[in-house]
Amino acid sequence: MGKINEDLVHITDGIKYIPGASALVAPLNKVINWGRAGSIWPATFGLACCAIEMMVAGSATNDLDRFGIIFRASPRQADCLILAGTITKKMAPVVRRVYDQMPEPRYVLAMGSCACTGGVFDTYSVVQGANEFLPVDVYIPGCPPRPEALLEGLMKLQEKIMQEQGRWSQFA
Amino acid sequence: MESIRIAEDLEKHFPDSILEIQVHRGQFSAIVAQEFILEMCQFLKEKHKMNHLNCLTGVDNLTRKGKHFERFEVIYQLYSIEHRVGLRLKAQVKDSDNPCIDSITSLWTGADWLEREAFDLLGISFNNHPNLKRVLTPDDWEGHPLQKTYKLKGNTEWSGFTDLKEKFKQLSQFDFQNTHVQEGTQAND
Amino acid sequence: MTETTTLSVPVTQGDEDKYKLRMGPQHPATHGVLRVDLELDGETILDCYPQVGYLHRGFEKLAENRTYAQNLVLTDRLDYMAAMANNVGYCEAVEKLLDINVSERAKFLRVMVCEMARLTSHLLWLATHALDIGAMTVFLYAFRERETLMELFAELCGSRLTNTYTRLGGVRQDVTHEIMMKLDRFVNEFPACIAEYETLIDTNRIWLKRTVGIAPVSAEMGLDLCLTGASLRGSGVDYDVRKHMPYAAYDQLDFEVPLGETGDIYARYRIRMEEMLQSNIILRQCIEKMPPGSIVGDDAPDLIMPTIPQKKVTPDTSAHQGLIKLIDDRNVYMEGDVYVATEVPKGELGFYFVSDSKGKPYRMHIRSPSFIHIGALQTLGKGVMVADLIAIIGTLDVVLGECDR
Amino acid sequence: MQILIILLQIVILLAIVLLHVAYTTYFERKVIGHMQVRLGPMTVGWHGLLQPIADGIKSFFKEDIIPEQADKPLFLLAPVICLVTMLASLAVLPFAKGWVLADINIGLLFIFAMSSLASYGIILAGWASNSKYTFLGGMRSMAQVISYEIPMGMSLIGVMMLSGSLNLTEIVNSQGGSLFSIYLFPQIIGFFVFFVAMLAETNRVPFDLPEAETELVSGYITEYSGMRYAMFFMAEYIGMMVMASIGTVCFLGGWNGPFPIPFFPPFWFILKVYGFLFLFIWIRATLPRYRYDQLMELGWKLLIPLALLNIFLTGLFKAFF
Repeated sequence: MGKINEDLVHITDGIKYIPGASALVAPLNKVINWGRAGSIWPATFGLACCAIEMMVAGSATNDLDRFGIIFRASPRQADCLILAGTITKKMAPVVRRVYDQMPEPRYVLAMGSCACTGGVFDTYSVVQGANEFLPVDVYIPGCPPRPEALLEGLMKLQEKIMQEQGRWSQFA
Repeated sequence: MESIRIAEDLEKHFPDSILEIQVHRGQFSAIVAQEFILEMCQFLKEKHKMNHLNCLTGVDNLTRKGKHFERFEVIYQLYSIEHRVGLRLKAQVKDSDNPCIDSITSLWTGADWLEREAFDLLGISFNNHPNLKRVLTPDDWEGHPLQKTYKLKGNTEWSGFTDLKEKFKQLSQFDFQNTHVQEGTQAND
Repeated sequence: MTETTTLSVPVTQGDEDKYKLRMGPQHPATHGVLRVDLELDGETILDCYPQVGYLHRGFEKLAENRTYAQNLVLTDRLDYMAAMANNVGYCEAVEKLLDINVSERAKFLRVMVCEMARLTSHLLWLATHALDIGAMTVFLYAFRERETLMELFAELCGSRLTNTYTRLGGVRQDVTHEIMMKLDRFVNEFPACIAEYETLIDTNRIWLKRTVGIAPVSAEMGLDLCLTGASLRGSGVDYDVRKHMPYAAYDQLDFEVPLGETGDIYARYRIRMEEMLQSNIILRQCIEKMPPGSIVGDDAPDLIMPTIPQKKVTPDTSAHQGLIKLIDDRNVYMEGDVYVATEVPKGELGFYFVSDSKGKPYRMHIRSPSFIHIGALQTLGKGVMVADLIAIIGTLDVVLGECDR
Repeated sequence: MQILIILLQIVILLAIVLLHVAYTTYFERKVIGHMQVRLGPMTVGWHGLLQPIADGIKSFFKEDIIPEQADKPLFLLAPVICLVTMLASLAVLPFAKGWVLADINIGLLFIFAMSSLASYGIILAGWASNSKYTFLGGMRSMAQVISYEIPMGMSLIGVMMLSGSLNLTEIVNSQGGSLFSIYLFPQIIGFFVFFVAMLAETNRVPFDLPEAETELVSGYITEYSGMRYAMFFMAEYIGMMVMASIGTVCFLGGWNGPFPIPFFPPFWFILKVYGFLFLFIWIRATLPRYRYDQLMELGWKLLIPLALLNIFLTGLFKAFF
């Protein structure tokens, strides 16, 4: 979160910038975003069926390590949370807790129909979409998505990271 | 020995408890009263070597009509690995408001969780069960989902989830918003 | 789950010297969302309470609100490591309930996909079990062969993981020549792959130290805990549903059921490895014996793939034209109940159906092996060390989708 | 002026070593990748060459979480202890003839002291995080370090007896008279004990119990995020390098090689160190993990008797030849 103060130049609704800072800030942004996009570490967190395809994506055929993506067991060291599978109401507080334990900047990928919308499980115990309690960055459709689709989703996340401005964590 | 012989033998030993012996698609089942269910299972296990408990579950007969059916019944599917025969016991639980039946955890430790599941989803209590708590739904869940009066989408929202939604609403103001985008470099979507 | 201890929690009298650890639901080794509450003395487990339900999706309730044909889709999401085996189990049960005939070719196709699913599931088990114990390379080697099978599934029915391949009365699509050729090549190569995994772990001293003699289960104990599948056969109980209550074409095939003696982790590991070889033998027989003919039975009621793809589908065109016919139309449902068990990779998967002569099941209960195996964890986990518990969870081969339903 | 030169030397050494550490992680990911029939980092830079840089930038700009219940001073101190002690032990390593910052005559003891101190960092990290997994990880680490310091020290006594010195340069020089100018063959038992103990000291597979991923999430570093995690990570890899260097110096003849390389004397040293690192990685890709009590058993019941036997045999050798 950048500091919002009076000096920001107002351009349109919701868009402001710090005058004169862009010459310094823009290259730094680029470097930071490049670093982040090049080393997305997801938390090892499988919920259901999609977790198997997530494992396949990490294994030899697709090899997420090519993109600098390695799974971290502890959410404290993770950058992104892949919601791979159905989120039930009993699980939802735990998922939120894992998300809360992750340090900024953190991203969320909803993988599969269940995490996006609840999928076929329109029942008493299933959360109808992860966006009910988490800010989701990328949605990956499919039941389950093929590993290639997960790769595509991660690349979309990389694109999204490359467009960020001023997300400098503790320095901002 | 075939299933029908075993069922007849069971009827011989517990004449009052066996209400009916049914056969459907070649599978034998005995509709029994709930009183001596533990003794019956023990009899089958020891005398007829029915040492494998395939399945234990409950059925809510609210909208199903039948001669001996009570509101709840508990199904015991037993199998003898040695003789390769199976038999199903369908125990009718009398009290429909507060259904309660004897636990068979003393015969099979594995029945523990199956009975907990029947308690959780159907609300059937088991006497002498070591740890009768909810197993699939959270502890403070309201209602028993597999009862016919329970709606598919649930009768009430679980309090834990409404709390979570409330928390999400409060915390979402701290989420990063990519608003510091300069005009030229704004996302082109 | 990285839980910071909340120090404000009051400690009950007498419990001060127990170290309480909540392992899961987010933990790398709990195979999904299993939570195990541990009470530790140092690293030795005094008490172990598995907690499930974090993936409870309300299958059985949902099934009561859908027709028999629609429910087929749900069974894929039960044991998602071997969806094909679940499909077969479900279809066998419903066919028994509704008295539907299956064509001979479909029976062999079912056995074929069942055994392929067993291989995928056992390979995944081997991968994760080895990873749990710390051997990370086996993971990637096992996934290599698994991918071959997954791509074969995709070629067969268009989906890798959630297949929905079987239909009431038959299967969805016939195999092509290419698929059979690829399968044949796989069957020929697979024993060498097994040998490769075995060079990595089978006689490794550390592997033996971690598995031999850990958490032994005697035959009586296994039956008492209602264990099934490889977990029971590891203790020497000869119980395989494929032999005891043959379904599909298993009575026409020649295979052996491997049995263990000691019932420890290593015995179960050996059994699953042998089972993979037996599955391979069954697959070879399927390829050789595959009978010609239709892939659906004569009175198959519903949801056959249209033979003419572009033709418009209306609810009342009959099944014989090869089009979709909704199951509500048929008034064949008798009142009654059946329990049909099948041997899935995890153990005995049973479906208990109650029909009240309507198009939807009145009650569907799934006897899932994983649920019962996790229940057994409470007994098996007592007195071992934390590292052993991880190995035990791995060796029981549980999958939470099936456990919680 | 003297101080300035030393400072400059320190800075150069640190820069080179940290760069090496960064690329050791890359080396590890690549080698393990190829052992596991995959490729390893490929897209960040040419063949993933910029991967460690990207990881570094990302870690540096991550949020730094200090858990509410943590013991704050110790939590902040622990990674520093780990890293600083590991860096300090670099000072006495002779990379080539005369290429050593501090040529003190208790070099070997100094390194032991430093690597023991580093374990305090791990224990403090486990304690201060106030989380159950980190605590278990810290406990395991403590037990492991105590049990394996002893065989490690004992395994090197043979080398000390043969060379008659604790100075690392002296040890390298005195190896000239042995077979192939290395102590590996006369000290083969010692080398075996040292190698196993070295794996345990650096918490690598099959002794990676303090951070066993499938058991304790990430062990003692579970609660660390961002740069503090990176510091532990660096400390672990520097530890690996230091241990590999000790192995090289004491058993493989240090910078001596079959023929001298002009202009770059540490060539053979670096080659041997990377050989050791490759062994570390190879073992990681191959072996499963020991259990906690089996690890203790191995340490006390096998390695210590072996090390004692080695001392005895070396003593006999010295007495009669």
